Amino acid sequence: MSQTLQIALIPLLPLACFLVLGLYGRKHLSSSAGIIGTLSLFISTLLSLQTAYQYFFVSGKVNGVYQKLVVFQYNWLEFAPDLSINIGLMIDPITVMMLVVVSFVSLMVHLFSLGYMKGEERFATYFAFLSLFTFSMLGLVLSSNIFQIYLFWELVGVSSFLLIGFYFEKPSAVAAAKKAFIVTRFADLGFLIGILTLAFYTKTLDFGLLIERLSTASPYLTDINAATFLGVSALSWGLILVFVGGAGKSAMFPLHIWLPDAMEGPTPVSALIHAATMVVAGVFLVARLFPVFALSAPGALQIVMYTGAFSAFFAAVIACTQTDIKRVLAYSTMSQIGYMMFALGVSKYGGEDGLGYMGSMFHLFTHAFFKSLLFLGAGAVIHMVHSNEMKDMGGLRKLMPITHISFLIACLAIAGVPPFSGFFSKEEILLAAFESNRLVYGIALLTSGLTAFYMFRLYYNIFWSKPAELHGHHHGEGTLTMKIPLILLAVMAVVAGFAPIAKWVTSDGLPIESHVPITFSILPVTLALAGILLATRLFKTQNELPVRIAQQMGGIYKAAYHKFYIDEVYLFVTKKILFNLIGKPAAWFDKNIVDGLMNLLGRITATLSDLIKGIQSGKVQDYALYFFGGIAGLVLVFIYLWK
Amino acid sequence: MTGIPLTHILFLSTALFFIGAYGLFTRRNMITMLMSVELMLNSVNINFVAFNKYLYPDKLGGVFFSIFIITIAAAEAAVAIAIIINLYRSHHSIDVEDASEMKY
Amino acid sequence: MLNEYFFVLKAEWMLIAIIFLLLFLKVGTSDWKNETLLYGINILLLVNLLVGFFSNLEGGLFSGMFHNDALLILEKNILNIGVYLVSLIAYPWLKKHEHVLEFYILLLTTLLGMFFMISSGNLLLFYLGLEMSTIPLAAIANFDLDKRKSSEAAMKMIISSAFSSALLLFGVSLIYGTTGTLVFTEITPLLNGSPLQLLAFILLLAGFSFKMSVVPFHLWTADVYEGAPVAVTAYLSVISKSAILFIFLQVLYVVFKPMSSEWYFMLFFLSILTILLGNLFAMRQTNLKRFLAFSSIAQVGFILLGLSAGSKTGMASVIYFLLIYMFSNLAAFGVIGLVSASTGKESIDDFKGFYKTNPFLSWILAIALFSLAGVPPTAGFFGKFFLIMAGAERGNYVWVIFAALNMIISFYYYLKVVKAIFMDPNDQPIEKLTVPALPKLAFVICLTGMVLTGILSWIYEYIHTLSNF
Amino acid sequence: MNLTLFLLFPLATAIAILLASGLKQIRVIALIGSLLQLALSGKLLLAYYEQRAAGNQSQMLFEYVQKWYGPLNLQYHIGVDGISIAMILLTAFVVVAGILVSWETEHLSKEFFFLLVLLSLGAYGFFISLDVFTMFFFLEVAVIPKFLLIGIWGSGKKEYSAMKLALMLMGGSALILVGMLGIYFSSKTAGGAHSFDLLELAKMNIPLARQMLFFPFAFIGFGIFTAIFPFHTWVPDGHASAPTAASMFLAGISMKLGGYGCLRVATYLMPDAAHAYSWVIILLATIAIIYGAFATMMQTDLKYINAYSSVSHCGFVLLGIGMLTQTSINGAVMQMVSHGLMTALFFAAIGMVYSRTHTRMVAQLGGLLKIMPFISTVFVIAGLCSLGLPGFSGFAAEMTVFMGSWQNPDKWYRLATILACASIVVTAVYILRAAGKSIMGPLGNDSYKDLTDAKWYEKSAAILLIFGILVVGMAPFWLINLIQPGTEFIMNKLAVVATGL
Amino acid sequence: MSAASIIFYIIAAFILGTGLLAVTTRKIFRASIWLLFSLIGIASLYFWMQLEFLAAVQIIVYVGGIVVLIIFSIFLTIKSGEEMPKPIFKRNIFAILAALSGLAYTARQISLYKFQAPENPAPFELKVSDIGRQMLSTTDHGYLLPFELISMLLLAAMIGCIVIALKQKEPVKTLQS
Repeated sequence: MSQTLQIALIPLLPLACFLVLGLYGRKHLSSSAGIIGTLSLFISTLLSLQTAYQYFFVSGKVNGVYQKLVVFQYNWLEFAPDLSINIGLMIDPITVMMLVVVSFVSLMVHLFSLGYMKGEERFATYFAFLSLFTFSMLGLVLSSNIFQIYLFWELVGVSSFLLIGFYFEKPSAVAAAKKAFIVTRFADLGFLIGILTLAFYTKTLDFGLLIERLSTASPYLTDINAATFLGVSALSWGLILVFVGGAGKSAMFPLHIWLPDAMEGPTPVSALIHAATMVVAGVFLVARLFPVFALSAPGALQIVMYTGAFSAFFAAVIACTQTDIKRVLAYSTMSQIGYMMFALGVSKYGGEDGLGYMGSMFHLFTHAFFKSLLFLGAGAVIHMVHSNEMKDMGGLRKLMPITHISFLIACLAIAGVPPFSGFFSKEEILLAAFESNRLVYGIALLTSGLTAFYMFRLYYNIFWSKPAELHGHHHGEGTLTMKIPLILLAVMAVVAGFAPIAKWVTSDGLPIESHVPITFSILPVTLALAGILLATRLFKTQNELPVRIAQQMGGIYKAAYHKFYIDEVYLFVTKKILFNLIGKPAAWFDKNIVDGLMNLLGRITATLSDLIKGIQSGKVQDYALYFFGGIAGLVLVFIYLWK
Repeated sequence: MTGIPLTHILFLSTALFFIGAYGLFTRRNMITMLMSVELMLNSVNINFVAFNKYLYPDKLGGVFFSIFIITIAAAEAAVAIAIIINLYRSHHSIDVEDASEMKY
Repeated sequence: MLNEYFFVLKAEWMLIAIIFLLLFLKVGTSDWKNETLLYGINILLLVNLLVGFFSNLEGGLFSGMFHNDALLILEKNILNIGVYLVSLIAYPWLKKHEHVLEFYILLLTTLLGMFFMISSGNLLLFYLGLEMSTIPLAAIANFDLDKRKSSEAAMKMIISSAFSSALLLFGVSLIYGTTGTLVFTEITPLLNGSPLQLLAFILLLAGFSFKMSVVPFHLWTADVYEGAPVAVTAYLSVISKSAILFIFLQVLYVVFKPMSSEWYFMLFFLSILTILLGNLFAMRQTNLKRFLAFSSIAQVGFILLGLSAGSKTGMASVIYFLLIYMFSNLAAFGVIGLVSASTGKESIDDFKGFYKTNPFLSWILAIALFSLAGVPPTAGFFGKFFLIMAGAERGNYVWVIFAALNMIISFYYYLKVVKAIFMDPNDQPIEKLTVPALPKLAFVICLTGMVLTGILSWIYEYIHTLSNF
Repeated sequence: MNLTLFLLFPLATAIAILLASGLKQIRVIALIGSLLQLALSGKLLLAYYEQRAAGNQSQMLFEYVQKWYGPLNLQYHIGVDGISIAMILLTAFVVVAGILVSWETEHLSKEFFFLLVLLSLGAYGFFISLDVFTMFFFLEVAVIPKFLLIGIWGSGKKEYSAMKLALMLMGGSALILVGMLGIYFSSKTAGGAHSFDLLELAKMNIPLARQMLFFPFAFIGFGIFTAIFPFHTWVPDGHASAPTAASMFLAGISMKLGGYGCLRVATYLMPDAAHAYSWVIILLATIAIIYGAFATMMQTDLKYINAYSSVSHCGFVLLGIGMLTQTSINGAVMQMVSHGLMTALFFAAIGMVYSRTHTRMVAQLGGLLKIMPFISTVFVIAGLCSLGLPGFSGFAAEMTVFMGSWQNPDKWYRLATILACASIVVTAVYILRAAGKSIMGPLGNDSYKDLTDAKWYEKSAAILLIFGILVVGMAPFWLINLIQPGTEFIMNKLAVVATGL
Repeated sequence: MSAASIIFYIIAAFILGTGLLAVTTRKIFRASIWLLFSLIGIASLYFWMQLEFLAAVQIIVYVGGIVVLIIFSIFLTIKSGEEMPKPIFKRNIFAILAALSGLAYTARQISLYKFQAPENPAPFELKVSDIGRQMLSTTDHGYLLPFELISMLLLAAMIGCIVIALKQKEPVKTLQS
């Protein structure tokens, strides 16, 4: 099998699966849809792994540097001779890593869904959508062209919309789907304009050329730096706008509001899209353009850094107060992505300086496993108790041991407790931050403590706290297909940290040695443990303490509980400003002024016609007088006035 | 007649013409309106004859024109009177103000 | 020599022959049924029409007082077609009429007058023709003898036209006084543009305008159209208008050529008034005949626009338009006449829901209205387009824009009627009417005319080659 | 390839419909006729490729000139380039779909199908014409069928809407008339005559002052047909009142006549003025885009939503033309094709919903996905295409417009582009609101439970249009390649003058 | 001032005076008589201009024909002795204005225009025989065609008058009762 075909098949298999299930699934394949989907993705996953193996060990390196390989390219839409969307397949280290992550997590989610979604009326449709998403996400990471990435970006968005709104009869699900789509669309506007800006100056949309032209001294770079708007160079503008797009998808503050709501979707979907894959697209995008950011526009990178850091902390605070377990996980996702973002932000380009970059990718990698594990675990719990609320849970550790253990592993991983995977990636990030920006480092440290706290708050509330009180019949822990993914992911959550990412995924393609000093690790680990201990004290058994503390915190707690009122601000802007101040006036203006003007013209004519009807009085002598008047008028005009 | 300039005859005819016009504008009786028209036509006749005689005596164009006008006036008057009589049957009046059903 | 008198005057001889034939029929005490009579007369008219196309001879007679050339022959043929169509659509009305023969005698006399008028080379013959085409017409406007409106219409027509011809004559007398001649070709070199001559010209123009229904000389039109029998209204609005325009073309383009800059602006002035007032009045009409009267006034405004070109294309476009206008207007009047003769209904409201009961007639009426509005593929589009195009030749875009914008208003009122026919609900629509053979023939001819005259360009091209300017 | 067939086929169909009797015969004839047209346009496309492959580089292919009105130098001059072929294909698609959608029209079916076919005749004629007069002729041919279709078979305040539409389009025609006469009398061929011939006119330069005078007439005139602000008000009312097929034709074909005319007649023949006035065009287009989008957001009737969104989307066409770069003009043409297919699909879906639920008010609908999954899916696809989802035609077209517009470095032009881009967010808002409420969510009315999904004819119509949308969306390169030679000629003309100014 | 001119002014005054009375008097019968006088005055003007033939035609056609016709129609339509209504005031004002301004303007233009009388005019003679010959000739300045035409017109007018003015037959009553 040629490499091109092999790589092309990775996204094409899910696509084919989508088409088959979408067109025929509902009627003919309603029972086998899950198997078809899972199988095709299984093949995809195998191909991804094979590709990864080939790339990292066989063909990817030239002179010790991992290359960007464009294995296939087709001129899909030519804007201008030098400006076209080339649909292509490009592989480089991050792509390969993402391929593995996406296909693997997706496979797990497919497997899990086989049990979780069993009996759903639109079972086949669900798998079709899952396949569509997987296809889009794989296409996104394989993009060789910035416009291609935008294209798949939108597709990812719409599949996310479809999946969030899967329970379309629930108004809240529809609203959440809409919100997710519109907010990310708004962010994509920035992305689009960013692309337009970059493309205008670099005369290309191709990633390879684009990065080359913007990261090395070239006339294009001079041009784009010379053009300024509001005192900021066009390059910075372009990159910031692209980052806005990334921030939208990756739920960075203040574009994060859709993510918690997106939890209305089926839980496996949240695991796939809103934890492991789609939400990291923003990180991926920044990483993709990292050379440009790092070498030519450090200012833009700073923005990435601060946005990431703030989001990480901000989300962690909110996560501590939420009671819906999926929402906790959602905010934790946001927080972790914030980590990845600021890791990129603190990084520099090349060699050891690119530690942040490597850490970010590493964290992306490990996070995918433990976060999807968390979500699937939460899914299993929800499946059991039919509720998302913590108050409905407790003491489940006996009832669902596998879920319990895997969940605990994931919690430890995300808290950064060695030797779980999260520890390793987080250490790299913290080190990079420490070396670059102490403020960010401080925030990161604090966040890491908070993370441990809220994760264990969640853990205890689900599995300990109070004795299980389930009413009536329950499913048990779920089918085998639900357990296998949990186990596999738990294994990954443990071992992923040992993957030699530093050898493979670096800012300039050259392997680096990651050597985090043991001494450096002490502080974060201690903080994490402290967080865990605090959570244990507060939540292991049911007591009054948390409520008291919450009351003492007063305003801050309330604000955090209400997500700092960001939603309300948005609501104000959209409802009050966009709808009432622009939409309604526009509609009114159209109906009354523009349309009114047209009607007015008609009415004027009619009135005029009414006014002059007296001329036709029906009296023949009047007619004669008018006749005479006509002659007089002609005489007056043409014998006197005209000359 | 040598002492009378052409313009004086023309003044006469013009005056007669506008007397006729005035009559047409103001007379509410259809028959009198018709009479006014006859006056106007006669004034035109005077014009033709006077021009013919004073300015272009070598040909008889004007005189012939006036003969034809007289004839046509007769035909016109006849038809008009027939119409008026018919109208009188249905309206029982020959006041033009009464025959203004159709308007606007 | 005699040959010449026969062939040059052929169209006129034909008419005279028919008139006298009818006269003899009238005098002889024949008790023929109206239907028989009407079929016979229509066959005669058809013969007359067909003969018009053969063995025509061009030339001048009576030392130029009367002349005939290819264009005039064409114009006479157009009028013949029109009269034939009018006669066909008059069938439902005449079938019940007592004075069929008299009607035709008078009608054909007016046609004869028109023939002489358009062939005249002399103001005297022109005036005679004009009166001959007016006075009997006033009489037949009164042919709905027991209808109040009919006699009112006839009265208004005869008094207005007497007044107008008095003014026209005064103008003619002044022209005679200042040039010393009545012959068209002799007048032209003697025009000197003095105020008196201008006055004379304006009076002449007013006389023409009266017959063409140009604002503000149009006021009689609507009342007469409304009151007169439908067939007469059709005749008035199409045939007599066309005839006067044919001669107006000659008079303007040939006789008053030296004054072209003056008359151009007069036409501008009058045309704008005519289009505007015609449209504004047409908008508010409820009676279909009256509505068509005002719409035809507006059409005249457009004709003036084409006329103003003062060129070969101007002349051709006017004649071409009149041909199309004839088909369209006669089709419309045909339907209205049929309905009016059977039910007495003439108002637009009565036509609501007409389509449900009479689809064929509805389509004829609708297509006629579309043609009048100038919508393709009907010929009216071409007619109007060429008029505006001819008008644009002189570069007076104010006029063109004005005319173009006014087409919107005209569109409105034509569509209003279409709307009534097709869309408005009505509990008591006009019942289903049977269309007699003769009107049906007229409709088919009109329909063919409305569709083909536009698409077949050779008709226009033929007119264009004949336009002797 | 004889292009006159594009007139003869519909004509023959129309006549056959007149001769037929009974709904069954009529609709079968109409369908066969429209399918033949579709086949013919497919054949045209192939013939075009054949010619181009054979190295035929001339601007127009399959030209045929027949003197029509000789003395006035009017010709029946037909020919096509890629742009026209794209439009013809669009027309053929929409016509077939429109006829399928109206399959069960029982009220005056003969007239209905006759008028539909007549409308398509006008559109075909317009797109194959290379003579401004002939174009104008066909443009107007299509007006009356619209009026009657809306007025007779429409719903709501149909008479008012029909009248408004007819009058405003007539207003457009009136302006075009002035513009084209201005062009005609400014032209002078080698023989000294004036000309309406598009290609002849393109060879000569109309004096600048003349261009400045007549460009607005021609452009706004055609612009009214494609809903240029502020002359767009016929669109919402007209579309909302029209029967489904008429809405499809109106938005899918008829509005394209305007865009095509703006490009072919106004911009191509008067390039200087196009440059000089481009800021006005862009201003109006931007207003239409943004304002149309916001006005859409406030609508509650599905048809109004789509109609206003058409205003917004057709704004892209005008924006693309106004930007005067090759890419943007390509984009404008693509947008025409895309919008034509998409909006036809949207109206078809709305029509299907309406014929079942008898309401188009978003608030009264809901949860239709459960009851009529096919129709709902069609609805969602149309919506997604409308909001520019990749894979559907809207994306490729809009992106091309944006990319082309951005090539213009002036900062006001940039601002216009940004605003236009921003409209896609608003589009997302209103599309999702409409879909979210009517298709998703709880069932709007219990009586909806018994409703049935699409019938075969509705399905085929929808699938046909979706096929078109997908072909353009998935493989925009073929469309670009098709129209590129045509737009290049236009660009050359524009470029020459731009440097000459 | 020669006697001829004095006669002219007398005739002119007579014509205008009777004409004015014809259009203003409120008694319709009197109006017709005044018209008759005015027409006779015009005939005498023709006499004065030595156009005897024309004067004769004027008398015969107008006095003998038209005025008689008018008087007959007055008898048919008006109860004799009845006064006619006054002209409508507003219209009267406009009519006077129109007539006066028209008169003033036309008269002024006539007086301004320099009519060129021929240098040595040919003697203007109007012999009845000439008129007859010209009336029936087809050559230059022959009036055969208009002559024949006007006969057609008169014929048509006659027929029209008969149809219109003839009292209509009562609708035929069926003998069913």
